[in-house]
Amino acid sequence: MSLTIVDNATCAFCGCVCDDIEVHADEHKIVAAKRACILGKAWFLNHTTDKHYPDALVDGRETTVDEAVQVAADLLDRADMPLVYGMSNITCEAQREAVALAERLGGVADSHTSL
Amino acid sequence: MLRIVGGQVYDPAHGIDGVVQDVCIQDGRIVENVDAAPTIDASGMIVFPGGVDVHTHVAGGSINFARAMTPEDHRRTTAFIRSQTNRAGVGGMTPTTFATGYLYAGMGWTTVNEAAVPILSAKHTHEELRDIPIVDKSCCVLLANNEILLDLLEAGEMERAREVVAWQIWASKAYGVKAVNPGGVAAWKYGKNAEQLSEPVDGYHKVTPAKIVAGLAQIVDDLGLPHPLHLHCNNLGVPGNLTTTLETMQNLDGRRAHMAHLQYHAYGGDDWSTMRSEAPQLADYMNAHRNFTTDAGAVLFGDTVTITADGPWQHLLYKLTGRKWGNLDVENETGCGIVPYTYRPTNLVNAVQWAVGLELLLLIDDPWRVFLTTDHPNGACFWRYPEIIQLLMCRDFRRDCMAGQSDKALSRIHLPDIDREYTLYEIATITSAGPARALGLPRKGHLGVGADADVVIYDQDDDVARMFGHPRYVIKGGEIVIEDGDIRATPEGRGLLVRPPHDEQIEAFLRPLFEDYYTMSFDNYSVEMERIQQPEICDCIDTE
Amino acid sequence: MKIGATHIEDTFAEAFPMRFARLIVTAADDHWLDMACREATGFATSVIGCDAEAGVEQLLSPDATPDGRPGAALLFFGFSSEPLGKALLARAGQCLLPCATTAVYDGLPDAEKRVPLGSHLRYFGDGYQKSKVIAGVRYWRIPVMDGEFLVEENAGVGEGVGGGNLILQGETQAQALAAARRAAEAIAELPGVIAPFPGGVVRAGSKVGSRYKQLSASTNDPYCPTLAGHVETKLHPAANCSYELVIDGITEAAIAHAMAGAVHAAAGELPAITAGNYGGKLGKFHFRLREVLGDSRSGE
Amino acid sequence: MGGKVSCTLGEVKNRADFVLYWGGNPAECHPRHFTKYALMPKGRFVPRGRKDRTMVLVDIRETKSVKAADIFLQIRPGKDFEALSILRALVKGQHVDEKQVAETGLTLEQLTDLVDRMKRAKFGVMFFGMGLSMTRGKHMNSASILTLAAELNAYTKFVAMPMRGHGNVTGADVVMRWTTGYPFGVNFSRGYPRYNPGEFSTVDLLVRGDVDAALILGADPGATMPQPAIDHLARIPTVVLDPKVTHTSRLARVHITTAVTGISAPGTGYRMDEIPLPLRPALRSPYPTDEDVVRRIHQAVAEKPDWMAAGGQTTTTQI
Amino acid sequence: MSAIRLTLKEQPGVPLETEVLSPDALADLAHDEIRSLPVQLGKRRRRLDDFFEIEGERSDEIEVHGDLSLLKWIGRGMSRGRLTIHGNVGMHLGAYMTGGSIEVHGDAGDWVGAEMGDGLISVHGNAGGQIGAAYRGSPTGMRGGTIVIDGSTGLEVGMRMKKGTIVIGDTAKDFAGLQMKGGNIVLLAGAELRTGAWMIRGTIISLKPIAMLPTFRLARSYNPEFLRLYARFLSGLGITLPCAADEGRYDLYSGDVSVPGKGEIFVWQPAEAAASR
Repeated sequence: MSLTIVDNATCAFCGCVCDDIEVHADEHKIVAAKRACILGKAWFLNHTTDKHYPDALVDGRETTVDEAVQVAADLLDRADMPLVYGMSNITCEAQREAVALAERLGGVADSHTSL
Repeated sequence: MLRIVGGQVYDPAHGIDGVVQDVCIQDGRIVENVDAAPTIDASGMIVFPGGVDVHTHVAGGSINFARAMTPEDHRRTTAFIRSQTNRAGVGGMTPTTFATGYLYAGMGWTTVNEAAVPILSAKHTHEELRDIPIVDKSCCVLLANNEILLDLLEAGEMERAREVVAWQIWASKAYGVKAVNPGGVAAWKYGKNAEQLSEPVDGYHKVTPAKIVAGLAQIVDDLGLPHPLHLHCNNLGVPGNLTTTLETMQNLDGRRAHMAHLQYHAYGGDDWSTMRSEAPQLADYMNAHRNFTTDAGAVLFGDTVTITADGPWQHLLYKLTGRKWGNLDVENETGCGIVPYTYRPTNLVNAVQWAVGLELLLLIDDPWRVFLTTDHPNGACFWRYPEIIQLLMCRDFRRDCMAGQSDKALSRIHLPDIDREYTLYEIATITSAGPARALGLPRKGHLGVGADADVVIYDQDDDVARMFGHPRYVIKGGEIVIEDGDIRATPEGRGLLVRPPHDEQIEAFLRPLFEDYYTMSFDNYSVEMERIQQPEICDCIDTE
Repeated sequence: MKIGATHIEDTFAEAFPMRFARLIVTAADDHWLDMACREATGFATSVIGCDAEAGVEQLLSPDATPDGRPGAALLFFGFSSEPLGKALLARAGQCLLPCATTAVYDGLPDAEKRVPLGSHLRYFGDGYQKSKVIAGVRYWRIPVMDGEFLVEENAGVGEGVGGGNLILQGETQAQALAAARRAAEAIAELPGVIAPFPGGVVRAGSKVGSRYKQLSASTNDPYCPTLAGHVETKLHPAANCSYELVIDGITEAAIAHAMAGAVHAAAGELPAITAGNYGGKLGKFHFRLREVLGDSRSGE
Repeated sequence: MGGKVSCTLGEVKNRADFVLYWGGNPAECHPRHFTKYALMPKGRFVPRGRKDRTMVLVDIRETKSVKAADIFLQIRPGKDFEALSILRALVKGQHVDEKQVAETGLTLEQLTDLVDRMKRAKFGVMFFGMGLSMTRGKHMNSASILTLAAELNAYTKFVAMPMRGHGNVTGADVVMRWTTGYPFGVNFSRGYPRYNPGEFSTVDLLVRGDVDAALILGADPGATMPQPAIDHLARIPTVVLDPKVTHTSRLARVHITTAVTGISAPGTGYRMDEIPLPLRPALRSPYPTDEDVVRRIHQAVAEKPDWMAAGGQTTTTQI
Repeated sequence: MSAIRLTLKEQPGVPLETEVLSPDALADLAHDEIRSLPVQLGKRRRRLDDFFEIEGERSDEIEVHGDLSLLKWIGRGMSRGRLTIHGNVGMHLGAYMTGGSIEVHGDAGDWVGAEMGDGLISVHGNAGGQIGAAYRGSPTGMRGGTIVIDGSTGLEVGMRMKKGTIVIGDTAKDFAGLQMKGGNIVLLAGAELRTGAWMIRGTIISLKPIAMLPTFRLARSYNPEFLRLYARFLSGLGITLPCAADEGRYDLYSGDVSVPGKGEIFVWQPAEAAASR
């Protein structure tokens, strides 16, 4: 099986965001993360393409992303004061969408910084 | 398709001075004629090409740093409330990205040039530019304190320096090259400055500010960048700095340059108490040397926040004012300082600054070479441009504004003796046609066939500030975006770039240096093309 | 008219508009209050030669002072507010600021015209001074060696009257002096007036002008007993000595009231009481003795 | 009013001859901070790397980071603000009594020596961690060290920087600033951004019970927040987007599994010095990205009647 | 002119923003107009009478009854009249007010009288943090007026205040008088930590011993004259400030020398304690 090698991969585990990691991956998992620190290695090597988790859960019941998205939209839209919180372990692109959603919802957008 | 009929058209690029004629639009461009198009009846109205801002600070690490520093200002400004058309935001001294687009378009400006981008955080700048709706955007990359370049200049390797600059422009997806306080920011990294043009920069033996300026200007010309070197001189804001400014211009020896915010560089006197306007001297020099363009960097009284890559100046300002201070040095490249500031008519220095900006605009006789800016947000916020237009067009209004100033202040300025009043034609030149030409954007700043259909239509109004503050219609790329103060549409603007050719081998030279000097991987340094919204790569030109 | 044996001359005292300020001075105890008052109102007999005319208007009990300490109200008179303001600053700065334990407050809070007090004196604090606004009024706290000198930001200036007067004529110096002292003590009791001369009494009554051009006033020769042989004397034939009482007041009525009180205190044995004027040309206030005494005529 | 004076990490690498860590344990929490950025690397103007730098560590206990330090100052827990205040006073030549210093667990001699070293540095940097920013005093502790750095610029070049953790939390600050003008805790209920830490910050909102629905993404408050906050999340309809089924997912109404940022989801992340970096995923996720799911939720919401149409902001001035 | 009386009939589920509950907004309105005033429930615009029983009209005097803990911005920017609240009240009570008076028979939330210019606020219960403070980023907090909290308060009381008086009856949490620029804070029962931190100017008076920052220095003990005036002003609010020399003395601490500032903290030492030192 051929390995994908990503040079200059970025480790998004801690605030150092080191971007000189050489990641070796097969189809299924990351097998090496050169130059990563002990925390970074653990993080890179801890993920696989396996489906460990259901696509989505609604009230504990497994369901499709489509349905979960609809339910989420209903719940959030119905609220008078919804909260969009977290945004640490997501990309800036996702953060941008999250802020736009909070704005559309008329809610609060907040991150770990407020802790 | 759109036809604007019956308006008085001001199109200085074609010598059209208030002639009533139709303007036709198709597919986002001005065309000769359109059939059966919707019509705007502009009878009794004034038609201008969309405004072009040659020098502003609206996106990137510095302005975003300033946003976090000034929540009190966000609170006191009128907010943008989300609608089906527009995003929420706040205006004020450092408007949010969405608000920036709405505010610019709201007064008829359709192209802006972000004047200060470090390569290292250029991705960030472009992320923000993407979120500034409606207007088209270009940006200038900061190179006059780039240590890799300074090293090359020290070694006299001009050709390699040129290749590096070409690479850096494309890496940062910039449109032009900006020099800020050449050598001074590099020295600031150790708390020092570069005050003498011909003395070596701290840490170097041969490189002087003068050499950096001349070298970069030469490189920009050699590369054929459509916009000349965008130059923020040494000793910004310092009494007596006229000498430095004139020396810098002489040192350019006929090369092209755009002298940014000259207002901050036209002072006489020895210290703050003797500071005076030397605008006439500088204007004379500008009038006699056609290789330069400039923008005013005009000051208006009131609150603002000063943001500049000129770190040493900002530390001085912090010490002078005792206000908040932000500083962000960028490895090997540049820095940035942020200090909130209030310009007061009762403050002698501020009164002189206010006059100098207007004096330059009034004394430089060719409106094609001096443009309206406030160096937003440094001199004032860009959304106050209509106030400056009023000051330029109405001598009596200027006199009224000076009525309250002290004799001491009046003795330091020349404005009371200047009678010139701008015409609408000249206003169209300094706000649109001129800056478009200086930026080298052939489809901007005019209403000729083939131009981008960026058009602004004003109701005629004796109150000049009101007229320019509230256009009747603003059309961007053929689409009505503002009508009677309402935001009608918020299309994405384009990203304007240049791609000067460079030797691919230069990466092999840069890579090891980069690994020594920087903390980011070389391969992650360049801005990916996908980050540029609606990119448009503009042609380089023959500057011979 | 007569009160007892005393002939009250049918004439008037001629008085002028003046500006005045009232300072409330407090101190830790009566002793230091007394010191403060004496210093602050010293050398303040007549604006002919002093920067102000000043005196203690009345003593205040602790519950009547702003800081609950023993205090006094001092009145200062001048011809216009600018020199008066200067005099106040000089006196507060040189007499009250150095005086142990004192504090100085304005006694005319409703006056529109204000002159600086603490706002100037604060510079003595060399940057260590502090201000406090309490119930809408700004006070300055100037650090001094016994703590802080507390002084109000500014003082009000009112329009008052200066130059109310009486001339008491006695058969002997002892008789005249005793009467003058009784009169002065009567005035001292009254609010709204001061008698700025030493002990409230002046022996060097003056007339306008002099044969020496450098002087604007000179001795009131018609009332000098020793000159009766040289000049047209105005002394009562039985009089061999006279004393003048000069009264400055915050209103016309206060002066009239004080003059009446003084006449009643002094009259009885004296041959005559008169008042000084310049023929009515110089001052707009004319206190006719008989009118001033009007409501006490029943005592005739 | 003080300030915030910072730089990118490369400036530290190239120039810093004085490096101080306050309330953090980089050796274990940011392992490459020493080696890649701040302490070990040879820089342009510190050619001998570690040898050209003085490293000071201020913390309440001996951690693994102590080994890397030239000077370790063990401060009494909860006395950071006091110690920083004393340093600010000493920098300006103000007198501080020996016995007043004692409560910090440090001596006047130690702090005077520290100030001398700071002033002698050519380029000094102070990094501060959660041991400073999350202990009693919180934002004022951070403000103290930032102000100290700003004030030191009267004597030499100095900067300060928080040791941000949590992956791309810096990116969240940056993005919120340009989109809303504020770095976090932004309320849109009146149709425009409003900011007031303490009022619109999550723990406060949850503990007070001020919100009636929540979307949690890129965080697991169910594992980290105080119990009353978690209780409220369980009471209200909560939606979780996360690569794993988390503690929070278990008390949520909706959980959607998403790709892992940087592993199987591409995009941009910000380093603690606000430098953006591209994330280059090595794996292909079977799950959609957070970006994608949020956008889909947004689309679904946008299809519903707009609450703004029924009247949002009720006055023309900001509240 | 009898009072307008409002009684909360329905607890909002999320915070309700009711800046319209102010004499300036209500005094000139007829009953129906008052009922239809807009209030903001989270993101939704509602009517005042959705939440309140309302009696009366056209009055400068307003009485509000009920547990208003979730109601924010009551009395915002008010310039006149009298507002009486029987019950607890939420954040930003009387923020930006410039005149009139507010009395709360209950507890109040954070930001009471934030950035107020003048007027009087009395809270007979406890209150939250940032009383009379500056909002984030603002250079200046309260610029005048008086706030009296009978009970305890949260963090940052009087942050960046410039003028006026804040009296706290029970303990104040950390950072009372933070970055204070002027005015007076009277702590009748002392405070927790870091009182007067970053003080530039202004006066804090504590009648109980408090923990002092190491950057405050004991000057001396004395009985300041100005406190005698101030005591008289406070007595008008029903507050007794000891100032007679036979009752004790004040220890004066100066600071914060980290700024360096010219602030002062007076700590009362009753006579017997003063004698025993």
